[in-house]
Amino acid sequence: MNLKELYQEIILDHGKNPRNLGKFDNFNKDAKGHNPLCGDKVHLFLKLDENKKVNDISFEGEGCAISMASASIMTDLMKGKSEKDAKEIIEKFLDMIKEKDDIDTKLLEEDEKTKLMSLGGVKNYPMRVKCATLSWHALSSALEDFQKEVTTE
Amino acid sequence: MNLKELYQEIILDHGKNPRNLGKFDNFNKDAKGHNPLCGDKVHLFLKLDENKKVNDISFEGEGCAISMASASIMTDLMKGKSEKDAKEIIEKFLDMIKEKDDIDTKLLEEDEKTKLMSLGGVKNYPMRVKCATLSWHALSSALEDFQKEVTTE
Amino acid sequence: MKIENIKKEFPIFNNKVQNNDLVYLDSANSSQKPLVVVDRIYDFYTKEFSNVGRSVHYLAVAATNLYENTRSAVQKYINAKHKNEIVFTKGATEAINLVANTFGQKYLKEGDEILLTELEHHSNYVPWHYLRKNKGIKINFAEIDEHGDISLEDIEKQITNRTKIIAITHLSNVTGAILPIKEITELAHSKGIPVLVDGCQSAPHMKMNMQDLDCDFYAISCHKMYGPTGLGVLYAKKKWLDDLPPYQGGGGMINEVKKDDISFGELPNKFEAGTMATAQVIAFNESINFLNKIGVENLVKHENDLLNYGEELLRKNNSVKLIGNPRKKGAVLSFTIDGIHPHDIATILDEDGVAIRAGHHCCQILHDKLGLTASARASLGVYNSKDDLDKLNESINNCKKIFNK
Amino acid sequence: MKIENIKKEFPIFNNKVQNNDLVYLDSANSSQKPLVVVDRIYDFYTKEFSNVGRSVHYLAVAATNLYENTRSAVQKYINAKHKNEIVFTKGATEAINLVANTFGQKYLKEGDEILLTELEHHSNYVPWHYLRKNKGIKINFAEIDEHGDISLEDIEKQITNRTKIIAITHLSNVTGAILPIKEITELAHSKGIPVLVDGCQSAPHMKMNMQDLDCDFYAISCHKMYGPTGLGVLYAKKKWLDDLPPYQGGGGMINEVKKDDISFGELPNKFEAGTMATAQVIAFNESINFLNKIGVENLVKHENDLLNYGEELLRKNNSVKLIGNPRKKGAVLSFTIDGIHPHDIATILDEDGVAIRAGHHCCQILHDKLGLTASARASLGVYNSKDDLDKLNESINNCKKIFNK
Ligand SMILES: Cc1ncc(COP(=O)(O)O)c(C=O)c1O
Ligand SMILES: Cc1ncc(COP(=O)(O)O)c(C=O)c1O
Repeated sequence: MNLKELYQEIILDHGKNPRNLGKFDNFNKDAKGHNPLCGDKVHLFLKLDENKKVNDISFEGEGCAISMASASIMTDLMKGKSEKDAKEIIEKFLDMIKEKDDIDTKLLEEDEKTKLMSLGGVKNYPMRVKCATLSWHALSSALEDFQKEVTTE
Repeated sequence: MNLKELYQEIILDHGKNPRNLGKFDNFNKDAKGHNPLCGDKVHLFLKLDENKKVNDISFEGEGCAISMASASIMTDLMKGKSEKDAKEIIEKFLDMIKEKDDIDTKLLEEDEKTKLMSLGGVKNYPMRVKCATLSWHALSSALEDFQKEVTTE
Repeated sequence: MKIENIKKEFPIFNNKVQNNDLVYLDSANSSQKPLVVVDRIYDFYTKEFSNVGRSVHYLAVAATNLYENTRSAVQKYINAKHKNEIVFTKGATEAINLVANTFGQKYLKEGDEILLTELEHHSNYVPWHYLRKNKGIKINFAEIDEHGDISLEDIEKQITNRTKIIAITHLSNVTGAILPIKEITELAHSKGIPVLVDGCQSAPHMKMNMQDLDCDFYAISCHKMYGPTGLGVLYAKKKWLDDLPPYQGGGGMINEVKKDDISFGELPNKFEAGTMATAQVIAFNESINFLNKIGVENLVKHENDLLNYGEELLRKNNSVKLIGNPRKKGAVLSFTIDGIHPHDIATILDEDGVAIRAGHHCCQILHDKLGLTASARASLGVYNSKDDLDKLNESINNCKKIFNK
Repeated sequence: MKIENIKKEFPIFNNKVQNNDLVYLDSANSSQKPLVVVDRIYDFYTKEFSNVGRSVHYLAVAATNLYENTRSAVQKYINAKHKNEIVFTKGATEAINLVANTFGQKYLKEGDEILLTELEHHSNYVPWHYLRKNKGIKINFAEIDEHGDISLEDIEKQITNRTKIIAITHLSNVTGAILPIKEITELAHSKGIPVLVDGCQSAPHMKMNMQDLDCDFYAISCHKMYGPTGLGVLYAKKKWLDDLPPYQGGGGMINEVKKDDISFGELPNKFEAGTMATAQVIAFNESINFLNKIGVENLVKHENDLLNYGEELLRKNNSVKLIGNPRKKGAVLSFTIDGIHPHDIATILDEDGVAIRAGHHCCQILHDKLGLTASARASLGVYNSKDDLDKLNESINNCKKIFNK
């Protein structure tokens, strides 16, 4: 049954106890994401160091288990990644969520991939894809220094 | 067949050669009628004498055979009628066009009634009822001294 | 027509949805359609189709008559005084936009005030917001009480001597609160203020009586009333329709057109520009027929029983919190579950075939006020049964299990 | 799909109308519907119905996908660059009102000029008239030549340095004139003027290519294009949809709603307020499918053959006068008969089962210019045959007989 795939233990866990929740002080990039349809919101904070590496990352937000878990897992594994690598991971993650069976990148460990793959269950729930991708789009726009709030519909 | 009833000789005749067409000089009442759907127009001129009798009546207008014939026949038989009688005839004519089988009034001769009854064929053509009644509504409003143009739709 | 058998009139329930029987609890969003309505559309298109009011040929005349018959049926159903007080629109949203736009054009200027409530659907707020932006008018909101309800007094408090129109919902699509429209209208009229009522949620569930309510405008959404999509009704008192300028311009609504000026047609044509939703209007007559056959009293009783049954079930289900406890309530059960986001609830319920809605239901202001970003909503239609509510409750329990609650 | 057999796809022709076979020559008013379209509506309502885009349950997701599929199908059919350039409206009339209203709000001020033509349908005049009345802008009309046609030069003559937008028909619903839109757009753009095209009559009969025409706005009426009533399409270049303010306000088109401000959603939602005509949009996909199966080239050829055949028949029929003899002509045969009023013609033809339209066809300015109060119009659809035109001609002869002509 699909629900089991969607609400795996790891998602319920991250959804209930999201890591990296809350704003930290010395961020130098941030971006907001909003899904007007369901009201899900995320505000992403990011500190890139002089080498363009993710020194710290966190988020504030409200939303369903999927969107909270996604933001939580994402922020966890972005720490220490270079801007370039972060962008590649975002791309590969979005590919996976939309169509691919796998996350096709060497930048992640197998267990990191497994964590991300646990979000792949949304594939069967088109309306929920936006929940899983909201924070990723926000991160992408923070890295691009977009001023505009990201909205997904 | 119904068409024969609708386009009787008398209607074709009055339609082609309408009596009382054109404006006369010393009218003291007038009113316009307009059917926005088909563009039919009539402008009615009326001279009531001091006894409120129809001294003269004519019309200008453009329209289908039915509306021209109706204006022609109407103006013909209104001559010499008192205002009160004219109003009754209008009422009875409209009753006949809408639902009645007959024109229920003593104010008209049998042959006048026959002429009017020839317009009764429109009963079977709901969209054409307005053609037959346009000039009658205009006369009614001229008698009432309405300022507003009559429109039928 | 027995209300217990009414589900049979709705063909959608003959189909499985993802291998489940459909438990449709999303009627506040849009109702399902009885077969008679769908059949009418089919027959009209396949046997009788023509455009309305423009040609003199047989099919056109017949279609025009059918179209106007629906106007009469609606007039009767909502007890409007004149047939010409019924204007067909593309939806309730358009109906409200029509009033906001034309009333705004003619009567509102900078500094004037409009009174809404915190319960309003975006469709009864955004159109007024345009006037705020373009004309500098002010919008006030009557505030909900702790029951998610609005009383006559809550309205009275917010009326000022600059209030030019009051626009309020009849039945809240979130808390289910039924507002005392008749009393509000009386109060407003005593101060010379017209009242627009958003009747989207009330029209399918309550007895309609325009002459008794005495409101100036009433907006109805046909697709929530067992009718086709793409159709709404604006009821407006004749004096307003005579008085207000036309809204959209196009064919069918004019009197005479010259290069330098245009004069407009009679009511209600003046407000029905362009080719209308002919088939939908004609089919809506069958929706009204269907409601008449059930009898609105039976419908109200049936839905009230369901509502009470559902409320009790959910109250007893711990960790479920009902939203709103108004004096009078209709057709809507909104709720949250501690620690489970409404979207997760909706997804899990859906897997059991239980269709509800999650989100802010186009009532963001109300959700802000309630301190929620979203809620779950089960809403009732005439085809629902206690069985459906039992299934809702079971599925909520399933949901709690998945989330270890 | 063989074009000779296409009539079979339209169930209406299986029925007698007043004991006659139906000869339907009123397609410019509204086209008949192929069975696939009617079936799609039926199936959607009876098996799949849900509102679009608002709930997360299965039926809602499915309906949303179907709805968006039609947007893609339309995009492809008219060769628009982006899917989001397709906005669904309640009709072409609303599409034009939307542009006039929002473009007018943002870009027009007193003394500015709008350029129309004498061929325009009321739906492409009245909305601009509102701006004349409310904003003091001026409306100029490009004048028809002796053929009832408008050339690039006729347009050029009327452009001034205050012209802010040009709004023109692609195919006249009276003279059948096909205007050189691409050239007009090129000229207009060279002067920085955007162009709105009223494509009501062209879309069902010509190959559509927005990127080639390069116009800024294009209005389509779905019910004239073998689709359901109550639906239209506004094509607008993305830059305009991004740039212009929203039109109607309501649910589904907002981003965030606060008590003191509102932000609007992305394209095309920004312009689709309230519950849309879900079933109609979904069914319109079948109309596009149907047209694609025929192949627009085959359709154009078929209708051209018919038009030529009909023109020749009527030319040879003395006392019949054709209206308009434009360089390029499509789908419409308007005419008068000496001494017989168009309404009498239409009534008599109707009795023979021949459905045409009589009146000014919502083109009063054109009729004034032609010195007519009304005309008769036979218009073509894909289901017509030479046989239908023969019957038209016979019935015209019958008409002449009754009037002793
Ligand atoms: C040329 C033209 N423009 C505009 C319209 C208006 O289209 P609709 O009535 O579908 O809104 C029509 C049809 O009535 C038309 O023929
Ligand atoms: C209370 C209320 N008002 C207005 C609307 C808007 O109606 P529609 O979307 O049919 O235009 C709705 C439904 O969405 C509603 O529930």
